[in-house]
Amino acid sequence: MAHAQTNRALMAGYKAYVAAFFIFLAAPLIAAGSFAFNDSLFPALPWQGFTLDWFFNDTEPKLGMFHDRRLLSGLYYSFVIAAMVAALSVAVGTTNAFLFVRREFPFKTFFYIVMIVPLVIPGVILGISILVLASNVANAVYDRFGVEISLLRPGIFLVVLGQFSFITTITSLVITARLKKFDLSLEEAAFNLGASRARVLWTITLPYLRPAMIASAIVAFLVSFENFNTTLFLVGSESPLTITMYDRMAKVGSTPVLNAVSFVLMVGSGLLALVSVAVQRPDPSGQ
Amino acid sequence: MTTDDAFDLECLGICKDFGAFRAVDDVSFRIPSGTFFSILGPSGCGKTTLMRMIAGFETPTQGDILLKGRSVLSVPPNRRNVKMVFQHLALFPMMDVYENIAYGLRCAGAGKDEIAGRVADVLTRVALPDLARRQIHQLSGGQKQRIAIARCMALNPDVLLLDEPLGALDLKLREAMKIELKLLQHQFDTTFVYITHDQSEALVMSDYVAVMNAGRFEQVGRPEELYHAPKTAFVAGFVGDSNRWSGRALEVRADGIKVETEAGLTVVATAFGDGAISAGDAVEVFVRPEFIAATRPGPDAAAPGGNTHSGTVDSVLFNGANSRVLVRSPNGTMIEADVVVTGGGNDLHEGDPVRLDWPFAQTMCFAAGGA
Amino acid sequence: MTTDDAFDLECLGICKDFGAFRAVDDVSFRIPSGTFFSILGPSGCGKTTLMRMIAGFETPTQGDILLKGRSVLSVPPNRRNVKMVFQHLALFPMMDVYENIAYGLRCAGAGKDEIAGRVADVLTRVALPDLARRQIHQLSGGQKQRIAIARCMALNPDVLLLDEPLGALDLKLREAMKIELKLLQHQFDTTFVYITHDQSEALVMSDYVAVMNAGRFEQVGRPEELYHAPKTAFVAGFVGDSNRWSGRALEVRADGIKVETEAGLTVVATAFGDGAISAGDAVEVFVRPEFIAATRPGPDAAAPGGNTHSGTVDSVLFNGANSRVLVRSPNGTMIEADVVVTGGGNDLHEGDPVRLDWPFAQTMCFAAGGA
Amino acid sequence: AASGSAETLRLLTWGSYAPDELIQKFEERYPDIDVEVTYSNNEEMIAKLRATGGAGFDLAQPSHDRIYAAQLEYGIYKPLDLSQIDTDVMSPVHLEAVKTNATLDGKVYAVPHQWGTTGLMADITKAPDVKGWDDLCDPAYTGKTSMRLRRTILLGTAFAMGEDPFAAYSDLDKYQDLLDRVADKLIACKQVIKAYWQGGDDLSAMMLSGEIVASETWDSTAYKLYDQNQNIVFIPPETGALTWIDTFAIPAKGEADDAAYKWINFVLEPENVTIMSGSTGAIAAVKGGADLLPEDKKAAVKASFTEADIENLKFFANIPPGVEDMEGKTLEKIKAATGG
Amino acid sequence: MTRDAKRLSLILLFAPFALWILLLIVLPHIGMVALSLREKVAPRIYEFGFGNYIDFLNEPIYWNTLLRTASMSLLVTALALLIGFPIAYYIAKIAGRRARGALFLMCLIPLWVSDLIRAFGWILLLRQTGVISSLLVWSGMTDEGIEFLYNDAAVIVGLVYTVILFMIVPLVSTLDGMGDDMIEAGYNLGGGHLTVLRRIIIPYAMPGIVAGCIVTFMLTAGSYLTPILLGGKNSSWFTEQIYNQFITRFNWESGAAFGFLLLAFTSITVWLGLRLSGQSLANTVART
Ligand SMILES: Nc1ncnc2c1ncn2[C@@H]1O[C@H](COP(=O)(O)OP(=O)(O)OP(=O)(O)O)[C@@H](O)[C@H]1O
Ligand SMILES: Nc1ncnc2c1ncn2[C@@H]1O[C@H](COP(=O)(O)OP(=O)(O)OP(=O)(O)O)[C@@H](O)[C@H]1O
Ligand SMILES: NCCCCNCCCN
Ligand SMILES: [Mg+2]
Ligand SMILES: [Mg+2]
Repeated sequence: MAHAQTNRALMAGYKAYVAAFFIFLAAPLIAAGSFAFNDSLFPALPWQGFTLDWFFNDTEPKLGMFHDRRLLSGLYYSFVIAAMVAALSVAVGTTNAFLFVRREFPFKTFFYIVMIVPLVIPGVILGISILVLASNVANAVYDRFGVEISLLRPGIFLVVLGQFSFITTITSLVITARLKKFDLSLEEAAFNLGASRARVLWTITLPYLRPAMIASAIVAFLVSFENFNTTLFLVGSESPLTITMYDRMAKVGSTPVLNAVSFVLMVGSGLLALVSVAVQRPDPSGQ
Repeated sequence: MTTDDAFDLECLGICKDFGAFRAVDDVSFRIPSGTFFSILGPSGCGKTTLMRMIAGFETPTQGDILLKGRSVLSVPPNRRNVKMVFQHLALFPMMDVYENIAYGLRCAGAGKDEIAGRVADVLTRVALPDLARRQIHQLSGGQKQRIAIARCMALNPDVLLLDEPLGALDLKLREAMKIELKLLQHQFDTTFVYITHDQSEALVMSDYVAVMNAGRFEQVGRPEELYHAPKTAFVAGFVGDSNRWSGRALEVRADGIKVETEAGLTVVATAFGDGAISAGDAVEVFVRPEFIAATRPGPDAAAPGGNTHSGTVDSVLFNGANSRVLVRSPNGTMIEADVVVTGGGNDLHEGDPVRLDWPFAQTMCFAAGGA
Repeated sequence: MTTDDAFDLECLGICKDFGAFRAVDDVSFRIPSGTFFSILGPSGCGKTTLMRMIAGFETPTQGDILLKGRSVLSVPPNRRNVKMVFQHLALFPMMDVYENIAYGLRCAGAGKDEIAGRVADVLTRVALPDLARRQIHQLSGGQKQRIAIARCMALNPDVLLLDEPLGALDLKLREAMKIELKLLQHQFDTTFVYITHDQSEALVMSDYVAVMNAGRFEQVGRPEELYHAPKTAFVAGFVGDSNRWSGRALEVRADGIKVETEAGLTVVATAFGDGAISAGDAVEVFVRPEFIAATRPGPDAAAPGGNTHSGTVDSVLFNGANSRVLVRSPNGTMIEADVVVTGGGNDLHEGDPVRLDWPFAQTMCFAAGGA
Repeated sequence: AASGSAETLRLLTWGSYAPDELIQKFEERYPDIDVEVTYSNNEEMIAKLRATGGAGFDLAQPSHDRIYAAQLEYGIYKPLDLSQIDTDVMSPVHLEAVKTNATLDGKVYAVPHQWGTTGLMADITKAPDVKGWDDLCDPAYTGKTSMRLRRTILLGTAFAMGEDPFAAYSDLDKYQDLLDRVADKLIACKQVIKAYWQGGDDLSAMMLSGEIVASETWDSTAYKLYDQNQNIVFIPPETGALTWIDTFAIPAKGEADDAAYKWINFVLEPENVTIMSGSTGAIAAVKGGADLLPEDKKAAVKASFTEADIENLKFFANIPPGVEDMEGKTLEKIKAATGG
Repeated sequence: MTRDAKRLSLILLFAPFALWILLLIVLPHIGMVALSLREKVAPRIYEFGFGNYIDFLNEPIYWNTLLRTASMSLLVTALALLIGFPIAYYIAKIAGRRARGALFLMCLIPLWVSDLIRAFGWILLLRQTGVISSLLVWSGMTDEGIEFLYNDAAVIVGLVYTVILFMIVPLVSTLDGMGDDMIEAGYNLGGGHLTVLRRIIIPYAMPGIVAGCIVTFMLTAGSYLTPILLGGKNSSWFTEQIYNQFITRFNWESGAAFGFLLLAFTSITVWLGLRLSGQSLANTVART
C-alpha cells in the first residue's frame, strides 16, 4: 500500500496548495471589501468599529456612496457605457460568428486572426490610437469646414468605441464557438418543415445562440465596466466609475467610500457571473 | 398525368456535379404510393446528395424530380411537401416535444386548436401520447426517433425521407427500431424513402430496395430479388455476406461455367447479371456461406450439380445461430461456411479436416469489370 | 506458487464500493495463460470498474488480484505488467505512431536501438509496417485500433485488457475487427481480457466468457456452454436472441415441465439452472428462434418431445440467411422463428397460417427471480 | 438634477475644487444650469483639452504658469471677457501676476482663483529639523520621507542648491545643465525616500500612519492633516515656498461661457470663498482672502507661515516651450535610475 | 439561395466586421504610426522624420524601460503559468463535478472587479501599516511594520494576481478536453508522475498554455494601473512612459512612437514564442 500512502500525502499537499491559491485570490478583495465597514476616515487599520455609514450616511465627512453624487453619476455612466458596449459587441459578435462559421471567402483564416488581434493589443495603445485618429479627423473637419464633430472628441461615444474595439473579439469568440457546435441540420429541418429563412433564423438559430449571446453580453458588460486602460484616454467629462474612483484615489484622497463601492461592485459582478453560469449550464442541447 | 398520379415520387435522369465530381449519376426511379423504398449503398456513394435534391436543399445539375406527378424543381424546400428525418434527427433542443411537432403546423399557419388536435393525434399514432411536454433531452433514443417521425407526419407529407435515422442508435435499440419503423410506415401508409448503408436494415424493412454505387443505381428490386438474383457483382457483394473469388472462366458448359480462381480453386458457377461470359473471361464468383455445407469428410460422392472441396478448419466463429467456420483449402483459399454449433460431439473444431459442398446454382458468376 | 503460475491473472473475491453502492460484488476468476477471456454484461454492470482495478486505477474494497501468481495490490499502475486498450483508444494525439509505441519503451528505459527494433517488430506484427511516421489523426479507425494494441504489445504485457475497443467503430469495420482481434491474440499469444456488452463479439472471439450482471459474475464458460446451457435466466436472455415468456409451472413431468405463460400459451419446457422447480412456481421460459421450425400447417402429428403451436404470419423480416418470421399465436403472443426465404413459392408471407414446432429440450425454463 | 432644458457647465478642475455644497448652492441659484465636474491636474487638463482641441469642457482651472505655452502651442483656450468677471474683488497682486503670465497678443486668457504653496510637511515630534528641500534627503530619515516626482521638486531642489531655476529659463542650455545637477542630487536621494507619492491620498495615509515623517506637500494637504494631528505642520522651505495660483480659463470650444462666468463670480463671493477654502485648504485670490479661511485652516496657516515666509514666496514662472520636455526627461531619468 | 442573394448576405455580414477592424483597429494604428513619424520643429510646425524613434534609441532610459517591462512581463507570465497550471489541472481533472463549477466561478470573480479595486486591495494588504504587516507585528514575528509595497516584488505579485485568470481559463478549457483515459494510458504504459506530466499532459495542453501565455504577456506588458499603484520609486513601466509622453509632456508624436514600439516589441515576442512552441495564433487563442 506504499504507493497509496504517498499518493494520499501528495494529494493532501496538492489540496492545500489549491486552498492557498484561493486565499490568495480572495485576500485583496476581502481587504478591499471589508474596510468598507470600518468606522474610520481612512481605509486602513486599526479597526475602529463596524459602520454602514460608507454606504448610507448622507453627510460629509462620511458621505456614503448612495449619497455621493459623483460616484452615483460615475456608476450611471458606467452602466450606460457598458450597456451600449454589450449591445453593440454582441450584435457585431453575432454577425462575425455567422461570417466565420457559415461563409467561405478569400483569406478567411487571415481575417480570423485579424479578428483576434484586438484582444492582445495593449489597451493603452487602443485608447491612444483611437484618440489620435478621432482628434485628427475632428480637427481636419473643423479646419476645413468649421464644423465641430463633438462625437469624435473624448466622451462617451469614443469610450464606447474604444471598449467595443477589443470586447467585440471576446463576444465574437464566444458566439462563434457556440455557432460552430450548431447542427446545420436543425436549420434544414426547420426549413423542411415549411419555415421561411427569416423564421428559421428567428425561431431556431438565434434561440440556439441565446445562451452564448447572454453570456457574452454579461462578459462584455463586466469587462466594459471594469475597463480602465482604454477608457482613460477616451474619457470626456462624463467619466465612468473606474475613472471616477481613480481620480478620487489619485487626486482627492480615498476614504472607505471607495471600499464601499468596491464591495457593491463585487457583489454585483458576482451575481452577474452567477447568472452567466446559470444561462450556460442547462445545456443538454449542446450536443 | 393520370398515370403518373400513382407515383408519389419520380426522379428522371437526375445528375449532380460538385465541380468536376459527379456525386449522383443519371438516377431514375418511380416510387408507387405507400411504399417503403430504401436506398442502400456504401458511404460516399451519393445517397444523401440524392435525398437532399429531393428535399430541395440541392439543385440537380440535370434531370427532373416529380412529386405526385408535378415537377418541383422550382419549388423552394420550405414549400415542398416532402418531409425529412435527419440522421441525427435534428429535433429542436430549445423546444419541447409539443413545440417541435407544432413547428411545421405553425409555419403552415394552422390555428391553435387545429395544432393541438393534430399534435395529440400524431403523438397517439407514434404511441407516445403523454410526452407532449417533455423536453427533448429527456427522451430516450427510440422516443426521439419516433418524435422526429411524428414531427414530419403531422404535416401529411407526400413522401417521408429518412437519412440513416438509426445510425446513431446503439445495437440493441437499432434492432428494435428496425421493426418499429416498418410498423410506423404501415400505420401512416405514407411513402417512405429510407437511406442506409446497412444491408440488413434495407432488407428487413423495405418493399423495394435500390442499391447505389458511385452515384448510380445498380439494381432496384424487392429484397429477395437482390439477395437471390443480384444483377451485378457489386450487388452480390454488398447485399448479404459472401465468399468472393476473382478468377477466369475456363469453359462454358451446359450446367454452368467452370472457373479457376486466382488462388487455384476450381468451381463450377452459374452466370448471373447481364454480361455474357465466354471461356477466358475474367470473372468474379460469389458464394454465400449459408449455402456451403461443411461436414466431416465421408465416403459419399459429390452430389450432382454441386461443388465439393476439402479443407481444414482454421477457426470456428461461434455466434449461436449465426456460427461460422473458416476453412482453409489446400491451396490456401479461406472459405467461410455457416455451421450449427451445438456444443455436442458433432461440432467442428480447429484443425479438423472438413468437406465443403455447395450447388452450382448458388455459385454466382459475374463478368469482371462489368460493374 | 507453481500451480498458480499457470494463471496469468487471478481475481479473488474482489469487491468495489463507491460510497454505499457496490459496483463489483465478490468476483473471483482465474485466467489460464494465453486465453482470450471476455467479460460480457449490460451497461453499468461493473465491467469497467473491474478492469480498472486490474490495471491499478482503482483499489478494490476487498479481495486480491494476482498477476502471474503475485499479488499486485501494492504495485502502482505504472509498475503492473498489465496493459490496457481504452474504449476510445487514448492514443496520444501529439505524438506520431512511432512515438506512441515508443512511449512505453522509453518509460521502461529501453535504448534507442532497442526501441527502434521493437517498434518495427510490433508494427509488422499488426501488419502496419509503413505507418511509423503517420500522425494519429491520419489513421483510419481500424488502423488506430491496431496501433493501440501494438502500443501495449510492444511492452510484452502479462495480460492485455481491452475495454469495449470496438464500440466506437462503425458496423462493417466492427465485423472485420472481430476476426482480426482474435487473430492478433493468436499471433501474440498473450492473455486478452476483453470487455464488451455485445454478445456476438464475446461469442465469436473468446475462449471463455464471463457474463456479468449488477456487479456479479452470473456464469463463466466457453461460448457454446453459455449459449446452449445457460445457468441463469439472465444469461439465457442476454446471450443470443430468444423468445422470452414469463409463466407458471403447471406440472412437473418426466419429459419436462408443463408451463402456462402469462398470455396463456402452454408449452413443455426443460429445467435449466440450479433452482429446482415445482408445480405452481413462477418461471421464465426461453426459446431461441433458430430452434423453432415454422412450416405451412400440414397433417403430420406433433413430433414426440416437441411443442407444436399454430398461428398467423404477422410479418416476414427478410434478412438473407438470417431471415425471421413474426408469428402471432391465437392468444396474441408474438413468436419469432428463423426461416429460410428463398424467393421461391414455398416462402411464408404475411397473413399465411403457420405451424410452429420446437423440442422440449430447447425450451429453457428457469425459476423466476432466481437471478 | 434639473429640468430637461438645463444647460450643463462642465468643470475641469482639481480634486476638491468643486465641493458638493457649493455645486448645490449654485444649482439652486441657477436652476437651469447643471454642473458636471471632472477632476484633473495641470498636465491632464492640458492633455485633455489638446485632445479635444479645446472642446468638451466649459471651464478649466490650470495653474497660472501653465497657460502661456499651452495656448501658444495648441490654442486650447479662448480669450476672457473681463467685463463679465468681478475682477474688483480679486486681490490685485494675484490678478496682475496671472494677467502678465496669461496674456497673448494682448488678450487675457486667465484670471486667478486660489493660490497656495508647495513646500514641506513634517511631523515635528519625529522630524524636528526639517527646514529645506534637501532635508528630505537627509539619511537620518532613510525610508521615512516622500516627494512627488513632478517638476515642483526639481525647482525646489534647484533653489536648495542656491540656484534660481526661473532665471535659467532664458538660457535653456544653462537650464539643462542645472537640471542635470538636480537630477544627480535627486537620484542620490532615492536611497532615502520611501516612495514617490502620486496624490493627496497616498501622502495623507503615509503621513498619518507614521510610515513617513516628512515630505514635499501642497500646503492644503498639510492643513488637512493638521486637523487630524496637530504635530503635522506645513513648513515653508528656507529657500521659499513655491507659490502657484490656480486660475479660471475658458476652453476654446467651451459651450457654456455664460454659465462659466456665473460660476467664476459665484465662487468669488465671500461666503462661498470660505466654503471653497474649507474644501481645498487653499487661499482665495480675493482681497482679504486669508481672512475668509475657515477658522481651523486659519490656525494651520498661522502655525506654518511667518511674515518672513510670506515675503519669501516664489511664484512659479511661465514655462517656456521646450522646458516641459526637458523637465519631463529629467524626471524619467530619476524614476528609472536604480538608486536605492 | 441564389448567387446574388448569397453575395449580398456575405457583404452584409462582412460589413460590420470590416468597419470594426478598419475604423477602430487598422486606421487608428496607421494614424498612430503616421503621427509617430512627425517631428516637432517649432510650436505648431512638424516635419516628417524618424526623430522620435531615434530619440528612443538614443535614450537608454526608454529602451531600458521597455526591456524591463518586457522581461518583467515574461517573468509574470512564467509565474502565472507555474502557479496557474496546477490550479487549472485541479479544476479540470481532479475536482468533482460540482466543485469544479464552483472553483471555476471562484477563479472568475476577481476578473469581474476592476484593476483599480484589485490594486487597492493589495495596497491595503501590503503597506507598512497594512493587514499583513500588522498581523506580523501582532503575532510578534517582527517588532516594527514591514513595508511590502513599493517594490518590484509587489508589482509582480499584483500583476500575477491580475492576469492569472487569463492563464487559468484557457488551461482549464484545454485540459477539460483531455480524456482521463489519456492520462491513465500514460501510467498504464509505465510512465511515472513526471513522465506523464512532461510527455502527455503538457504537450496536450500546449495550445492552452500558449494561448494563456500570449494573453497574459500582452495584458501584463500593456497594464498600467497595477505597476503604477504598487510600484516603487525605481519601478517604471513602459505604458507609464507612454502615458507621460501623451499626458504630462503633451508629446503625442513620441508617445505614438512609443506606443508603436510597445506593440511591435510585444508582437515580436509573441511571434517568437509561437515559433518556438510550434503553435499558431489560430489554434491557440482562437480556440479558447
Ligand atoms: N457540398 C459538396 N461539395 C463537394 N462534394 C460533395 C458535397 N456533398 C457531398 N459531396 C461528395 O459527394 C459524394 C456523395 O456524398 P453523400 O453525402 O451523398 O454520400 P452518402 O452516400 O450519403 O454517404 P454516407 O453514407 O457516408 O452518408 C461524396 O464523395 C462527397 O464527398
Ligand atoms: N467513480 C465512481 N463513483 C461512483 N460510482 C461509480 C464510479 N465509477 C463507476 N460507478 C458506478 O459503478 C457502476 C459500474 O460502472 P462501470 O463503469 O464499471 O460499468 P460498465 O459495466 O463498464 O458499463 P458500460 O458498459 O456502460 O461501460 C455504474 O453504476 C457506475 O455508475
Ligand atoms: N488638493 C488640490 C491641490 C491643488 C494644487 N494645485 C497645485 C498646482 C501646482 N503646480
Ligand atoms: Mg449520407
Ligand atoms: Mg465501461
